[in-house]
Amino acid sequence: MTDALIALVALPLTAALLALLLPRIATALVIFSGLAITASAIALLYGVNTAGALHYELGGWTAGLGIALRADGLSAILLLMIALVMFAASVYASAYFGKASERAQFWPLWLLLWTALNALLLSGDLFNLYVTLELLGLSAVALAALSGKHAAVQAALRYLLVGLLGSMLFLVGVALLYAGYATLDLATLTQVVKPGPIAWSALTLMTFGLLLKTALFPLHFWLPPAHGSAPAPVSAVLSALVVKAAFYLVLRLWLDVFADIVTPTAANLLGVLGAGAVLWGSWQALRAERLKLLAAYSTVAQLGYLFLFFPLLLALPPGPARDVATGGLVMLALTHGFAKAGLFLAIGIVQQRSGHDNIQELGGMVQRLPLTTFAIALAGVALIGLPPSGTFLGKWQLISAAIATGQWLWVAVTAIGSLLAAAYIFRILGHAFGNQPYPHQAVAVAREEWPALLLTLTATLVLGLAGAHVWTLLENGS
Amino acid sequence: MNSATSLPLLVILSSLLPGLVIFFLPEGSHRLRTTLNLAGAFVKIFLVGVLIWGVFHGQSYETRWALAPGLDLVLHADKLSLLFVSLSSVLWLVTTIYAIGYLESSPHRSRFFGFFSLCVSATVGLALAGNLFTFVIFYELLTLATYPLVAHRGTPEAIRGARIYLTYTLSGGMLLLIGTVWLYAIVGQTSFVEGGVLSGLSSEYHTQLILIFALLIAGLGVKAALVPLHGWLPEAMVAPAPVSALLHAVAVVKAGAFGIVRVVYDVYGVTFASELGVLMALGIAAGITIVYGSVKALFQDSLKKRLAYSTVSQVSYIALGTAILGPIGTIGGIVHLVHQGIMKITLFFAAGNYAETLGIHKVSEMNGVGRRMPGTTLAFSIAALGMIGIPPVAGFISKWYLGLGAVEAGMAGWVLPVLILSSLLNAGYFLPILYRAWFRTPAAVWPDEHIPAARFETHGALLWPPIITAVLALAAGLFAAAPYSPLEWASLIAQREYGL
Amino acid sequence: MNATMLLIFDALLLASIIGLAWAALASADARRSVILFIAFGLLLAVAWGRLLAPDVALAEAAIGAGLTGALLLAALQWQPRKTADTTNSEQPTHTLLETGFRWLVTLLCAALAGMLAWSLTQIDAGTAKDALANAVAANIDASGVSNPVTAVLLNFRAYDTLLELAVLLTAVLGIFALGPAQAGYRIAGPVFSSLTRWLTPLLILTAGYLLWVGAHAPGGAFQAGATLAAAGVVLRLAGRDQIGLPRGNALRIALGAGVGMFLLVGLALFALGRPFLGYPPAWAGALILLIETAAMLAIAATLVSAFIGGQPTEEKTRC
Amino acid sequence: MTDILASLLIMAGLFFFMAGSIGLLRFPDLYSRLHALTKADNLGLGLLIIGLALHLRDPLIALKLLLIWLAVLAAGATSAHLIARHARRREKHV
Amino acid sequence: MLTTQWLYALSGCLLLALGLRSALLHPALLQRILAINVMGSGVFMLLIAIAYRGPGMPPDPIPHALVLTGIVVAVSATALALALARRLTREQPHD
Repeated sequence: MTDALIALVALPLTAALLALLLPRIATALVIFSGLAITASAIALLYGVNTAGALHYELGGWTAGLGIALRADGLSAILLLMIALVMFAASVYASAYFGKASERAQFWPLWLLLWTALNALLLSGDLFNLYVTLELLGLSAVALAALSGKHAAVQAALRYLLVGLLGSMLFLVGVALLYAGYATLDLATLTQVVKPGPIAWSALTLMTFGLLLKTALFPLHFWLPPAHGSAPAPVSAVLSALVVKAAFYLVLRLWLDVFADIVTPTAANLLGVLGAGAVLWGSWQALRAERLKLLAAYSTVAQLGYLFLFFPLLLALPPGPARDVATGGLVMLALTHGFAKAGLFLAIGIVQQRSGHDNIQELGGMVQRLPLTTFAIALAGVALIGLPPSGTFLGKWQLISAAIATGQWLWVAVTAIGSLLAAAYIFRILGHAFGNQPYPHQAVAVAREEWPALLLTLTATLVLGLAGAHVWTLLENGS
Repeated sequence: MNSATSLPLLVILSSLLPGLVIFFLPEGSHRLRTTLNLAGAFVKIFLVGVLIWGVFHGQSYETRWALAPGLDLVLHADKLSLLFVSLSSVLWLVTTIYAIGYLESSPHRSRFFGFFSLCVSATVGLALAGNLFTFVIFYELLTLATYPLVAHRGTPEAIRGARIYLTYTLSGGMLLLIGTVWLYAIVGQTSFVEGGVLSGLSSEYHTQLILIFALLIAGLGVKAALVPLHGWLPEAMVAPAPVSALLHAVAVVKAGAFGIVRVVYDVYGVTFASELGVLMALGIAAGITIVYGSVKALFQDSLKKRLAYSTVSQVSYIALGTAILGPIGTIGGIVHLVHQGIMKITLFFAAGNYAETLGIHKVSEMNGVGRRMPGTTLAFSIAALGMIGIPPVAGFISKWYLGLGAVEAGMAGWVLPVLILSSLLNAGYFLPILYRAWFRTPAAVWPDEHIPAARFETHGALLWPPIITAVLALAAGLFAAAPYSPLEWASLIAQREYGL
Repeated sequence: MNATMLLIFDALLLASIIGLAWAALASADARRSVILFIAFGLLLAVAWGRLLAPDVALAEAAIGAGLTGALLLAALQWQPRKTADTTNSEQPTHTLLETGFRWLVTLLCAALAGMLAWSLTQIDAGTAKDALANAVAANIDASGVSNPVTAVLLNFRAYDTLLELAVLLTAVLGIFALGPAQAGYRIAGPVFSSLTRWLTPLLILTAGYLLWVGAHAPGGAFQAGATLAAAGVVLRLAGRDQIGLPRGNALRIALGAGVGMFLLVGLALFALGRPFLGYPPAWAGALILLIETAAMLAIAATLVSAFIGGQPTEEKTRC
Repeated sequence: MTDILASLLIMAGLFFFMAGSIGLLRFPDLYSRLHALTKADNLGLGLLIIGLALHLRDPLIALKLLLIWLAVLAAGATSAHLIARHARRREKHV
Repeated sequence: MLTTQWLYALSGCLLLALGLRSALLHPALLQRILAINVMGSGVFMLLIAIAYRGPGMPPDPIPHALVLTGIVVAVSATALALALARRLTREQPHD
């Protein structure tokens, strides 16, 4: 079982090297390694589900002296999502990048990004997390700048500086913790960490750094340009996975490592920021001129929902009630991952077919690009949180927990946010349903359309109807 | 998976699967699409028949599927759901035939019929929902499935109408969702049970329960077009006639009304609800809506708009019935669920025929149309008379039971005036139409005649549906006492509700 | 040298370090900032030496000050000496809002420093501090090297180093994706050329020495790689475009060598039933040297490529 | 005995450094500054290194130190030359 | 903690704050990049001060290893940042 832990890091990294050395067969390489990685992710999930949380001590050195890889239900589920989304996006990218030279540059960086995501989710060591964060940041930036357009490079540079700032703050926290507790191993730290200035300042700094990276309002300023100007498959994984990785770390720190340190007040602060993200992000998405910007702002908003959970989880006593709510949180994260990735891929198709992504000029899209429009609509269903999407179940738990703990403000925010989401999604569909003649050549390649469609279907149907498994997995894997 | 657990699901799939297939059919394959549609419709009717027979013989059907801890998707066949299911599946068949004729040679039919089937599947699911959670799911799905139908023509007005429709229904859905979650937070997962499940709760919850009731009714009231939440309904008239027919008679409006019935009878329990004092509020809202709708209808020259406002008023009879404590009022409300459906769909079919055959959209253009289109006009007249409440058409039965129930419940003081006033108003806006249609001399040339009178006054596929439904409306009135008649089912339901 | 003198030395050193940092960041003139920053890096190296961290001191001097400096100086070519917004930002012509914002940020930073200082006071000189250091000391014999830092870098926390090499690779691939290398420099005059003629071999020699010595004394792959890169930088400055940096496939192999060797060893051991990256003690020394050699090449290739700012073109370029 | 000598040498070296730095700050034009800097520093470094070598009494280290001195000499000389030439060129152009 | 550790740790914090301030406020790109490097140096100084155990005592090697890694990561990031910045100016020369 623990072999899967190694495979999830070693496979993409090896593939990256091979793709670098053998650009000619890189595409095939990516597809095969993608399958292998997905298989290992499934194996890991299976292992975690049957045997509970897994860990692997690298080099055979006990965690602390050495570095340990760890996986529990949460990380295993997210790893599977990463594998599926990355794989779908890879298939899409193989058609998206027409020139061989483009692909030769793209694939190695792409696989390095994949490595970084997996490594981050698996890492059980504070400093190692810092390294994975940097690997993630740099590969993401390099990919975001790939188009070489002025706007893209500018956005990527800002993205890079913000990311570096974030990881620096994270690193200070790591240093503090090492100074205070002489360990970098998360599991050990969880045992020994005590309330006090060290823990508080460390948590503050790390959280702040991670919030920068996960673009929580009002630290989101860098996200829309970066996600809006990157190549479609890159935007997809940036929005669906990369910001989630940072969020995952916040979750880990707050709910596991620093569980005894965090206070409801602090959680409420996160909740307020989340609320701001939901409202501001949705509003900006509603006012966006271009599809990609709309999608990017909707990412800002959707991340806000995830942070609304913090005050709720802190208010619930540890136990079944909190676990159910946590499941809702994970469900939201998963659905958004799949839906947003699919949405960006679909937008990429629209952009390539019609040469623009101006929402005003989408008339007749539904006739000429029916599958793509359908994918966008499905993604929309998931983003709004309508049944049968997984988001619906997630939001249900969100509202339910808010009512149970009497925090009505979050109910209102969720309601308004969802309605705004409906507004910006159906703004697209309204134009798409218009019967103006669609002026552009509209043949879409199956290799492009199906990934988007399958991703959005996963978000709307699979996660919605098979959602119960997420909760059981989280329970068995803890 | 045996029939007891699979049948409700199959009833939904019988329209869902054809719908999904139809999406991927090329525009040209007209015959295959039609076959699929009709096959689905007939299979559904057959399955529903089996269900009715089974439930009548005490067999219980339930499909249960856990979506999340404490949240089960439950499809359950009880008497009330069967009443609504049979109504919608029969009317779906008729409407499908009608739509096939109506949309002949118009673009994007695959898309249309695909969403059409999804819409009916959602309605059926809503009817079979075994708990509020499931109900909410299908309630929202219904919204999603109808949006493309309303926006179907793609004209700016259509898009605008669809947007307004969506704004109303999604906001309503959100209220319904919050109310439901709140309820679950208090009592946990509860299925629909005759007589309700809340009466056991201690009194400290009562204020909360009243608020929740308000949320639920507000959410349902949007679709049920309770004043002042009715604004979307006239706007949604931009949809093609079969859609309007379906929206008004079976799907959307009826879903809201059905939901109100469910909440009052199977969640709160009518007795407990009246103890909470929420019934009275509901009744007054219904009364206002009845009168308001009729008055507005009086001043509409556009035929479809007039019918729309008449729907606003007529559907609230159902809400009114639920607001009346006592079996007879209950029967009146529930039976109207069916009667209004049959009669209203007839009216819309007829209106569609006028528009499609002669290009008549306004009441003022209907002079003498009865001679040009006798069959259609006859159907229209029967339904209209029924709406007014003239025996022996179905509408009379509803109003009679409502009135009787009001007297029995001692609410005669304000219910009877409402009933009488609205019946007068119904007469006020229907009789002039009948008069024009039959007795005025026709205009020299129809506004836009593009189906010449051949063997029939219009296409068979357009002519027969209204006639069939008109006959049904008559039959429901004439044979009200027969077994399996809507009235019989309604009284069975009422007996269970009041534990008689 | 008694304690007070040391204290004075520390105070002076730190004062100048902070002063240099301040000056470098306060200045609006890019060239000035860069030069001050390089000086800052060199003093840092002294500080690391003072704190008995010779490995870090070497790395700082070679990479932190040396190559970063070279990169920054190269950047000055296209950096405007004074950007327009810089000049007016120096004058106190801020709107009230801007001034307020500047003060807010300043206060926050001060608060940050204060918070850190406060938490540092809470660090009790318990024995727990040395737990890991002792663990390293206890296992050093099994690590295959006697220099504890190398042991940590390439054995106990080898995984970090693997990913770190991946970071380097990512950076250089990202740079390559941005376009071809800059044009080279003018061929240097006789004096400089003669310097390079014997400095380059010396640097290469030093690199080899650092690599070898790393096992038991300060030094190792990174310092060595940086020194090797320095040779490339010198040649580049001397106008030689063929700076010993391979082209095409060979370059790609060189860039990937570090990660590749690491993976190769790690996976081979894994296949042989040992833990991933778990060297058998008997072989540890040799394997580490193997990995370090590959890493050195990769680092040198990466840093030189970064310095010339892109994928070297096949044909010679002149400006 | 040697220690005293060593410290004296080191002191002297530091003095030259000081002088060089002062020259760098006080002298009017680039050439004289270069002059002061290179001369003083090379000499100062030399003295410093001899002092250290005496102090440590280890031939191997002494050798390394010598090597360092030579490298610095060469580098210093070359850079001074390059700077001076650059300045000359600029003057010509002006 | 020893006085020396104190001195250096505090200076580390100071450098961090300095760097952070300029990273947020400095208008010029190059200086912002420098500022982030200064921040890094501040953290490194903190780590190495933590590792210090007084004269003659062997310091804790782990922070040293971390800082080595950190330095390399920093130079990679700086190189990428400079390359991006160069691309920008190449696209759109300042004037």
